[in-house]
This record gives sequence, C-alpha cells and structure tokens, in this order.
Amino acid sequence: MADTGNSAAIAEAFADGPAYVPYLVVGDPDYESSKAYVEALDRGGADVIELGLPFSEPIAEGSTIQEALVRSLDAGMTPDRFFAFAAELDVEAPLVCMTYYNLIYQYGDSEARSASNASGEAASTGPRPFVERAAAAGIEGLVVPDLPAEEADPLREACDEFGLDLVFIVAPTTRADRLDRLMDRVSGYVYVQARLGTTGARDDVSDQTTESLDRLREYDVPKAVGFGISTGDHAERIVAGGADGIIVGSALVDTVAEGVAEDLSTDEVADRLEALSRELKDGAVRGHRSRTDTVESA
Amino acid sequence: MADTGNSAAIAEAFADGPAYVPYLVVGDPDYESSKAYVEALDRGGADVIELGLPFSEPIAEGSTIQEALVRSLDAGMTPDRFFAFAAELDVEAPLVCMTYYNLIYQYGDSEARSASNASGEAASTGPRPFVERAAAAGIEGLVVPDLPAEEADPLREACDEFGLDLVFIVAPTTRADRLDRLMDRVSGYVYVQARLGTTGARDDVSDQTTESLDRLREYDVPKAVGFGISTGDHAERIVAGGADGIIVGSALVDTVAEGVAEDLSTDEVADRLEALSRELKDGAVRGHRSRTDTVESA
Amino acid sequence: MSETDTRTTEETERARRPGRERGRDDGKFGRYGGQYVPEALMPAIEELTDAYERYVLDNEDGFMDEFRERLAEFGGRPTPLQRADRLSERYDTEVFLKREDLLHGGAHKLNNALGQVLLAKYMGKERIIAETGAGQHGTATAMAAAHLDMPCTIYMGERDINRQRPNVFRMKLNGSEVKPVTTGRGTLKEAISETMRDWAATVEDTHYVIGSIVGPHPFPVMVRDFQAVISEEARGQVVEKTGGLPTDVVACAGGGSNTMGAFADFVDDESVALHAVEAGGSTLEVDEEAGVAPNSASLYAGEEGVLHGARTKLLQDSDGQIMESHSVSSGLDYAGVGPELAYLVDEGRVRPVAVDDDAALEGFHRLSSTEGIIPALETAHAFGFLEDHHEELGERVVVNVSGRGDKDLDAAIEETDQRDVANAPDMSMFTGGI
Amino acid sequence: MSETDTRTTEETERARRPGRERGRDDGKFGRYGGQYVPEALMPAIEELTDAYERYVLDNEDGFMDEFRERLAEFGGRPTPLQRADRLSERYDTEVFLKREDLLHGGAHKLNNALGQVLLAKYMGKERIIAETGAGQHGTATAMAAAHLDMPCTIYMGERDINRQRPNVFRMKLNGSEVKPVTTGRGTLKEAISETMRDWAATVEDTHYVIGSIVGPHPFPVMVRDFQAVISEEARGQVVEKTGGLPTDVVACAGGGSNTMGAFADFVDDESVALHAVEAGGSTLEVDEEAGVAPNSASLYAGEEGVLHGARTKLLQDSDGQIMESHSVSSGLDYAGVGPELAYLVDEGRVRPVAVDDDAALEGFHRLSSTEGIIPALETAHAFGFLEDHHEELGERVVVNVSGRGDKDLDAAIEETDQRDVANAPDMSMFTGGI
Ligand SMILES: Cc1ncc(COP(=O)(O)O)c(C=O)c1O
Ligand SMILES: Cc1ncc(COP(=O)(O)O)c(C=O)c1O
Repeated sequence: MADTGNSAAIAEAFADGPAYVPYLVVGDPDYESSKAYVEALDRGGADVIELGLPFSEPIAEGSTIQEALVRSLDAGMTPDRFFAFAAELDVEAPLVCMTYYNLIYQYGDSEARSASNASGEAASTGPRPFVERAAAAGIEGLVVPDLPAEEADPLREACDEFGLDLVFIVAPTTRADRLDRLMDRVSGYVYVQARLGTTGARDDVSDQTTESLDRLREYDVPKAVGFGISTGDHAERIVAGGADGIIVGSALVDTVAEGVAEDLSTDEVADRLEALSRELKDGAVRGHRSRTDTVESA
Repeated sequence: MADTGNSAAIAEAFADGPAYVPYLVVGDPDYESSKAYVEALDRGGADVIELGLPFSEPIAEGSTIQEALVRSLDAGMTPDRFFAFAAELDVEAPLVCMTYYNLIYQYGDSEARSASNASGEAASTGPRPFVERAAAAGIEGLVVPDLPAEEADPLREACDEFGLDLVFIVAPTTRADRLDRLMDRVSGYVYVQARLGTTGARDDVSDQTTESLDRLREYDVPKAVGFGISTGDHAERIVAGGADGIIVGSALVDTVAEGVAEDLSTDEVADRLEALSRELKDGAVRGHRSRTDTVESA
Repeated sequence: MSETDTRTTEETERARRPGRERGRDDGKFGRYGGQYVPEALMPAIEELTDAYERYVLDNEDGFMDEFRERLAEFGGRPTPLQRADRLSERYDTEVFLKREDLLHGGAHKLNNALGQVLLAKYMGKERIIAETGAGQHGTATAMAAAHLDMPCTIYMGERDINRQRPNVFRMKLNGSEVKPVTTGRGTLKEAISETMRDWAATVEDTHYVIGSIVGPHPFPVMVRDFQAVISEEARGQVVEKTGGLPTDVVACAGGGSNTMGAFADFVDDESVALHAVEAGGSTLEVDEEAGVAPNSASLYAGEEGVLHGARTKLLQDSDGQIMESHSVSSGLDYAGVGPELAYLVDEGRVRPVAVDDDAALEGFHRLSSTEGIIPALETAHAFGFLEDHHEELGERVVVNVSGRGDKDLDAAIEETDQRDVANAPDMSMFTGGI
Repeated sequence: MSETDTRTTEETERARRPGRERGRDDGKFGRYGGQYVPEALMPAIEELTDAYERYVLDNEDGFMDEFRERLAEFGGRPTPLQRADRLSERYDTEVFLKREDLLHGGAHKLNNALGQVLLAKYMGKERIIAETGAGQHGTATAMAAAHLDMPCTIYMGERDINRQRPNVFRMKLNGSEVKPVTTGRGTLKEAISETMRDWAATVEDTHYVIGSIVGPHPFPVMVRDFQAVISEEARGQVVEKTGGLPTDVVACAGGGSNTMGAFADFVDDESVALHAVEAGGSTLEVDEEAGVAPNSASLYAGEEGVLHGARTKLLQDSDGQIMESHSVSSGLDYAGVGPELAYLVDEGRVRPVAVDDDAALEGFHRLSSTEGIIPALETAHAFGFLEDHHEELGERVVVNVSGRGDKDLDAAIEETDQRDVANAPDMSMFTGGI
C-alpha cells in the first residue's frame, strides 16, 4: 500500500505543503454545536479533519479527550448519529473517523447478531458494514488506536473495498520489525506519535519526535505528527523538523471544554476554534517554508 | 475438724433450731447505710451474718450481688475499711467474712510486699495477716468461693491459729471423693449450694437441694443451704427438707438495690430488711418444727 | 528458548504443564484473545511477552522457583483442600473447598500480583502500577510491591475510593500511592484508562500489573499460569484424599482469574465438569436505553467484542458500547471476561451459569453459618450455584473459595437488609452499617 | 492413661513431646497455676482434666489426629516461616516470621478454639460458651463452633460490642449468639464473670472455651498444647531452612497463648533466648488511687496473685484489687498472664519486655510498609521490640506474627492520628475513621 492511498482527497491534502489535521469529538458537547465547531476548523484551514466517534472505554486517550467523549456519549452520540453528522457537514476537508475497534466490529445488522448469539454461535459481522456505512457518509479514512497491524487485515480489506484509507499510529517505542508491519498496511498518512504518553496538550517539542521522523524517512507515506501540539509555534517547529502534517486534538478539545465550563456561545467557541486553527495552520506553513528554505539554501 | 468448729458462737448458732444466715455486701451502697442494714438483719433474727468484702473480679456471683460489689467498690470499700466496719458493728450474731482469695492472699504489709517485688522475689505474705486482722475485728469465720479445698491448707492453718471457722461450699455437682476432701477441711458449717448456677433469687426449691442434703447426711457438720432462697415459704421447705440453716443473699441485696433505685431512706430499707429477715427466720423455724413433728409422729 | 537458558527441559514450565499450552504462542484462543492496544504499548507488550516466555515458561534465572518459594513463604501456599462436612451432607455429595481465602491478603489475587511484581523485578522495571475497582487487586499488588520493595502506584476511581476506604487504607499502609481518578464516573473503567495512560507514558521503566486473565496477550496466559497453582494443588489434593478426580469444579467468574486458576489443570481431564459461575445481578435483562446490564454475566449473556486489549465476550449494546454491569459483589462487576474462558465456553468445555444477587447472599450466609467460613461475596456466587444446581452434579465437587468476606461485611449488611434472606441471622443491630 | 487406649506410646502426645510436661500433672508451675474456682465448677474442671489427659495427651479415639487434620484443612496449617528480607537487612540479622496471621480467622486464636470445641464434642458436650473482649477469641470460637456444628454463645461486654461491631457481626454470621453483658463497665472482665455464671449453671452439657493460657488447670496446659503447634512447626522450619536453631524467639504476650505457643518447643533448647513482649501502654507507672495501670505488663511489672482461677502475675493494687489495664491493642489488654509464663520468667528462662503504644504503632507501620504484611496491633509490639532491642539479639531471630491487622484499621487510624508516628503514611483522608 505504502504511499498510494485510497482517498484522493487525503493524498491531495498532503500533496503540497504541510497538512493541518485537527481533531474534535463529534457531538461534544451536543450535536449542533459540534457541527458548528467542525465547520469552524474547516474555515480555519483544515486539510483533513479527524472526527472522534466516542467509545465508552477509550483506553488510548488523555483525560481532556476522555471527558469530551463522555460529554458526547451523555448527549446521545451513536455510530448512526455520527454518520448522519458526517453526511450533513458542510466542509471541504476530507473526513477521517477516529474510533475504537469494538464499535467498528459490532456495527451492522444488530438483529442478525442477536439471532446468531441466541443460536449459540458467535456473531461475526466484522468490520465491513461499518466501513460501508462510513463510506456512504463521506468518510475517507479511519484511525483505530486500539487496532494493531497484526489484527488489522479484515479492516484493511474492507477499507480497500470501499475506498477508505487506514491510518496507523507509530509510537516512539515502535521497533523496526513492527514498523515494517505497520507501514505495509498503512494508507493515507501515518500518525506519528510525538512522545510517549497519551493525548493531551503539552508545551515542549520532544526529541522523540525527531527520532521518529528520522526512522520513518525511508517510508514515503505522509507523516503527520500528533500528541501535544497546542500552538502555532509548536506546529512550526514540528513541521520544520520534517513532518508532513500536524495533528491537533487536545488543544482544540480544550477550547470546546472551556466553552462548556464558561458557558460561552457556540459562535464564540467556533470563532476561537477557527482562530486557533489559523494559528496552527500558519505555524505549520512557516515550518514548511523554513524547511524548504533550508533545503534551498543548502 | 468436721463438726467441731473454732468459733463457739457459730457452733451455738446452729445448736438449737435452724440458723438464719443472711448475707449483705459491706459498704453497699455506702458505709453508714450498710451498717444500718447489717444491724437490721441482726434485729430480724440473724443467727450468723455473712459480710461480703468486695473483690473486683467476683467470678462466683450472680449479677445482683456483682452489682452490689461494684457499688461498694465505687464507694471506696477496702479490706481495712471492711475490718473497721466489722469492729464497729453493734450486732449479736457472729460474723463471717465472704470474699475472694486474692484479697486474703495480698493482705498484709504492703511495703514489705513491694520491697520483695522490687528485689525480684515473689511476695509471699500468704493468708495469715488477713486472718489475724479479721480475728481482731471480731470476724469468726471465712467463706472463700474461689478457694477449693486443694488450695486451702495455708488458710486453714491461719484460721486454726486465730480461732476462725473456714466454711466451704458443696455444690450439687461435687463428687464423692471431693466431698471427703472438703469435709476434712470445713468447720463451722458447710454451705450447701441449692442448685447449679450462681447466686440470685429464684422461686422454686430444687431437687438438687434434697439430693445434696442426702449426700451430706453422714457428715455431722451443720448444713446451711443457700442460693436462691427469697421467701419464708422457701426457707420453710428447705429446712423441712433437712437443712440446719438457710443462707440468704440475693433477696436481701435486691432489697438494698431497690432502695438505691427508688431512692428510699436508709431507715425504710433497714425496716424492709428486718421484715424480710423475720419472714425468712420464721419460715425456717416453721420448717424445723414440721421436721421435728414428722420425726416425732413417725 | 532464551539464550541463557541452561536448565534441562524437565525444569521448565512448558515441560511441567503441557496442558497449559493454550494461547501461549500467539495469544489466541480460537477467535478470542489478541493484542488490541495502542501502538505505544505494543513494545511493552512484546517485551513482556518475551519476559513471560523466558522467565515463566523457561524458568530463566530460576524465576519460577523463586516465585513458587515466595508464594509458599509469603503467600501461604499450598492452601488446603478442605472437606466441607455439612455441605456434603446437605447435598449428598462430597464437597471440597479449595481455600484461597487463606492466602495472604485474603484472596487468590496475590498469586498473580506476586508473580507479576516479581517478573517486573526480573525485567529490570523500577515501578509498578495497577488499577483497582473494589480494591482487591490493588491491595494484593500493594502487598506484593512492599514485599519486593518496588514503588507502586494504584489508580482507583474516586467513587470507588469512597466506597472502599478500608482497602485504600491498606494500600497506603503497604506504602503504595493511591491515585484518585476523577474523570467520568470515577469507577473501575476510568481507573483502567488512567492506568493505561500512565503506562503509555512510562512503559520503559514501569510494569502494569493487570488483575485478571483479561487484557492483551500475554496477560491472559500469564495470569492463568500464575493462578494455575490453584488447580495444580487442588488436583493433587483431591486425588490424594479420594483416590480420584473430582466430577465437578466450581468457581465464580468476574474477569475469570480464580476461575481459570481453578480449572487450568482439569481442562484436559474430560470427565471433570467445569462450572463458571457469573454474577446474575438483579436480572439478566438489560436496559439498552440506559446502557445498563444489571448483571455481570458476560460468558452467559455477553457477545463477542473487543475490550481492554482482547477479543472476548462482553456486555455491550447493539452499537458496541460497553454496558455498565452490576453485581452485589464488586469484584465480579466487570463487563468483560478472560478470552480463554470465552473460548472454553464456546467449545463446550466450560459451562457458564449465572447466579443472582439473592442466591449469592444466601450462599454467603450458608457458608458462614454452616461451615464457619465467611466467604467473599464474589465467592458466595459459587455457593449459590451449589444450592440451585447440586442435583446436576456428580459425587465429588471441588469449589474454589476465591476469597474471604471480611472486606464485605458492610456490603453484606446493606444487601441483606434490602431483601428477605431466608438464612441470615438477626442483624437488626447492624441496620445502617457496622 | 485411659482404659480404652489401644495405641502404642509412640503415638501419644506425651511421648511425642516430652518437653511439654510442665504443669500437666497437677496444674502447677512452681508457685503458679492451680484451680481457684467455685466449687460448682470443680467437677467440670475435673471432667475436663480427665478429657485432656485422655484425648489430648493419650490421643484417645484419635482425637489429636483429627485435631491436627482439621487444623491443617480448616485452619490452613502449617503456616509458613518466612524470611523477612528487609527487616533482616535493617537489623543485620536473619529475621524469620512465623505467619500465624495466615491462619483461618486471621490469628493464632483458632489453634486453641478448634482444639477446645473439638474436645467438647469428644466429651459429649452439646453447647459451647466463651467470653470475648475485642472479639478475636469470640470470632475464632464462633468459626470453630460453626465448623463442628456446635451451638455457641459468646458473652461480650456491651461497651466492647459497640467498639468491635465487625467482630460481633462475624460471630453472628457464623451462627453464634452474642450475648451483651451490661453489668459493671461492660468490658472483658464482666464478660468473663458472666460466662463463668453461665457455665456454673450449665456445666453438665456445656464447655467453656477459655481464650488463652490462663484460668484454672487444665486450661493453661491444654491451651499451650493446642498452641504449641506454632513452635513445633517453627522449630522444624527454621532448622530445615538454616540448619540450626534460632538464637531468639520473640512473641507478644497478652494472656500469653501465642507466646507459649511460640516458645513451647524451644524452652528446652537452652541456647534459644525467649522474649515475651508485653504492652507497655502509655507508661509503666500505675495510678493506685484510680486503680488503673495504663499498661498490660503483668509479667514485667505485675505481682503474684490469684485471678480467674489461677495463681499468676497480676496488675493489682496493694489490697489485691485488680487494676484496669490498658493497651493500644485490645487483645493484650488483660491484667493477668498465663501461670506458665510467670513461672518461666521467675526461672529466668523467658525475658519479659514492655513495649509502649508508640513503639508498637511504629512497628505496625514498619511491617506494613516494608514487608507487605499488616500485623495486628498486638503483634506490632513484637516489632516494636525488634526495633528497640535488635542489638541485643543473636543472628537468627524468629518473630511470631500472631495475627493480621485487618481488624485494627480503625484503631490504627485513630491512634496514629493522636501521635507523631514517624513512619506512618499520609493518612489525612482518613482522619476521623474509615
Ligand atoms: C474474592 C474474589 N473472587 C473473585 C474475584 C473475581 O476476579 P476473577 O474472576 O479474576 O477471579 C475477585 C475480584 O476482585 C475477588 O476479590
Ligand atoms: C493477634 C493477637 N495476638 C495476640 C493476642 C494476645 O493473646 P495471647 O497473649 O493469648 O496470645 C491476641 C488476643 O486477642 C490477638 O488477637
């Protein structure tokens, strides 16, 4: 698979210049506000948008995003509403769904499932119905943080069938043999985890990021760095360090949480998200320019 | 030892007719009232008076007497005050002290004792000082409910030295071999426990009493029956059954407790004790008469 | 296997217990198992798998010898297999109790906690973390960590902390740090997420001690192997006492570690029926709307799915969201179950049974009053099963007494108060708690 | 010897343990011991003496075999002898822990309770009574009675009932009746009187299970013999582990049953120093006026006297009234001590040491945090001793861990709160209790 993805739009997003890839939890804090927020990201310059579909046991998230997932679930988010949301969105950037494997695996004909269970056989719908439905809703890629490459073949097949990309995360601790296994299966872009730990906004730029990018240099899939990016400055340095894009989650989710805590209007929060997006995007662009400059001046 | 006691007064008390042997806790509820109560027993016809010297761990008592012992201790009773009390009493009946062995064993020169302890040697005053002091206070006998015959030789010796009787209790469960051992060491009278259980007023007359008296017939020491006698009627039946005397404790202590509970005057309580004593004594006399009648009519 | 392995094969775990091969190679039990974890943890999982193979399976550096010795000396193994005279009479069958309640800490949990903390030491880790719900696994881990001089942090939901203060205090006494988890509902699932979060940031020097046969490979096989000492002993003991195998082995199942521990060495004995007793809670009906299953019967009523790193049977709604489970015993209150048990149930080798709160409470009072053993409420489910199903059992039944009930006195009062428990003593003086 | 004794002498207790002859014949240990009881109880005491000789000493009807088997199966014997790695390092001497805390019920108490309830059964008794203070002996007796299907009544002071509700609940769960004693101050001494009272009325069908090596003969020797399994095992274990005898054996002493249990089989080994650690309470000074000794150091500071059926060392005033004793650990809070220990102290064979409340609490926290064992507050005194006196000890020390501390969590919080315990964890969240 490697560099050639299924989604032309995603490939294009990384094609020229750095990609700004923001993440929000769909339905946080409610369906309608959330739609306004995602659209604000788009206006703010998003190249790809990651939409979080909340799962009840989000083992890979920091507490910021975990709280957002709870808000969304409490407000009634389900996979079907998520797909409706995606379909209704008025945005230019291609959409990637980020969720946990159980929701993907379970999706489908629930009656068939419970029938098979009653008959004593295990249900085995598998990931295909979810991917089919996602494609229909306009989703062009998936990130599944609890699905390692070793368990990914059924999902990979379904993605290929319906033209979705399947994004994998590479961690600072990922060893060489696993890297090959991952890179064999990835498409669209690779999500480079900037540091150990789970998601959450931090202030410094980690050495681990640089090392990871170095190790990934030989693979020519786009490399989007995430985990802890919160300012334009960060974005700039990370892209300057070689990233093809930046993924920003907690900093944006924090903005939504602030809106909840301070009881801000949807417009006010949307404006802040748009402004932050611009800052991040601009930072990424500056970082890219400085790299090109360096390359040119070299 | 057997029938011939050390105390002529006690021997005389049982010599003609049945002996009424009442018991009260000295110092219950206070020193002065208690003196009035004991003197009331005397006026009521007591032939021998048992004076309880309270011990902090009275394992052989029913709850009525245990509470009385606590009242007395709380009011400051000590062995020395007990002896002062006995010496001050204005009564005709001979006095018997009922207490636990530790008080007897510990009594004596407390300075000598603590000196010997500091020097690392065990104190060994033994029972002699207590008996000597008791004799001086006018006490003519001892009952020690936690001192079995097997451990009694030192006390027996001291009693003989100072002319006191040593009364033992015979229980319904006492076996023949032990009976001999007890009867070998008893003097004054034997305290026949009317039934199993500890002290406390009850209403019926136990078969165990009759059996005990039967077993004791061959020993010619006076037999005073105690445990649970509370009315003239009881007293009558027990003496009719062959007892040479009756010992009454809980019923009298109950009267004192009533006085405390109902806040009665000392005189009022003393009057009641005197009246109850009369009833018991009269009952005993009736019982004795019926026995003599039966014997004569036989 | 390992390069430094110089022992004869006879000494290795593989050779000693060939019946425990299931899942060892690839972490798969038929369709169940696997390693569904964030990429950041994969290296730790791989390192652990390697350590498991070397130290546990191949006894490298004498790991298993030290483990067994510490289990004996510190833990109090072997635990007895006791004939329960009055239950035997009541059910007209020989009932034997495997007394894990006598293990240090009061439950089977220490078998695993001690094994993992020791393994972390052999791996050169410098720190231990663990999640805990009711506090049983947390206290066992804290004890093992104190014993082996390892700094230890236990994550526990704030609500659980308030409900389980004695256990929190015990962990602190043992020198562990107890970190309250305030996200979400403040219970076990948030504590698991928080522990994962810590681990994801600290994998290099930290070992995460998972408390049951759940989670990604190698946890299910490793925890099973540590707990298998239960059936290893019980099998020997019952044969020695009676000259034969039992007809039935009964154990309660939450995550399933005492269960697999009690079953492991009997799985290959086809004549022995294996009964996994789950918490039936108040009812087996689920409330899809509220996302609540008022039970924890994932083997009996759950569906296949992926949770906490493994594919297994789960209580989930039709979307795949995990249900809030419930049981009178907090230690059974888990929406998943070990993948090996899920597999053995599908294979027909293990029979899943649900016993509801009421029957568990009666079991609690029955064992307490007739045998002089106050069981954990978790364990009590096994005795609820015995009462209801004894006619289906053979003539020689081994019940695993997974833990003692001292931790449950308050819960027992509250729950007994709420219902008519026929065989409870007069507890009027305790209404409102101890 | 009994008429029905058909075993060879080798099988009897007398032959097996000649070192335990002290006191067996006449209940005397030098000047101590005896049978200072009301006449009504003498026949019961004689019947018990006879039963003790036949069943315990001569193993009639295989009593001792059944006892040992039940101790193993129901109680969890043998308990381990564990090397305490960190204490050994701290004191630069080998410290071994005899783990009675792992016995069923959480303390050595069961050794005795099970022995006596079983003996009552052999004697044809139909009912068990016992007194209890803090509830440890009561819970052990209730467990044994449930196990052996004997109706059981436990007398307990009303004030103690209110302070020890979890233990009261445990006794009720085990099917025992708990009778509140409202006379006097409502504590242990009133409960003892009340139990004696019951026994005096019911001796024919009832056995009174005394909880320590106190009371009239044969209780001191009988309880010692039941508890001696501790030293019997420990002696074998330490020799097996180290090839030699210990230099020192340390045990806390209340009535002294765990103490004599731990010492019994070492008394004849003259090289082994025996340390009986008493509760020094807040101070060894006594308040004669108030009749209060704020300690329970009857071996160390008491005087000869007669209490509860035996001549022994007591805390008493100059009149011979018994003092109110005190200790942070309610199980050591007793004004008397077993006559055998009083004797062995006078002989110079046992060294009495007093450890005060503060040192005991530090010992409690030290064992909890460094060894992963939360000891009973009673037991903690032995570890207070170790800290203060380790330089006087030899190179191989056995400490008897008489019980676990789960029962003491509330007391530990309260008492730790009241003073500056250097090695206590931050317990601010527990101020005011659990
Ligand atoms: C006593 C006891 N039994 C059983 C369990 C359930 O766990 P598992 O199913 O892993 O044995 C627990 C969990 O806390 C427990 O404490
Ligand atoms: C754990 C523990 N240790 C020691 C004692 C003191 O008793 P003894 O001195 O008889 O062993 C008790 C009494 O309750 C106890 O519970």
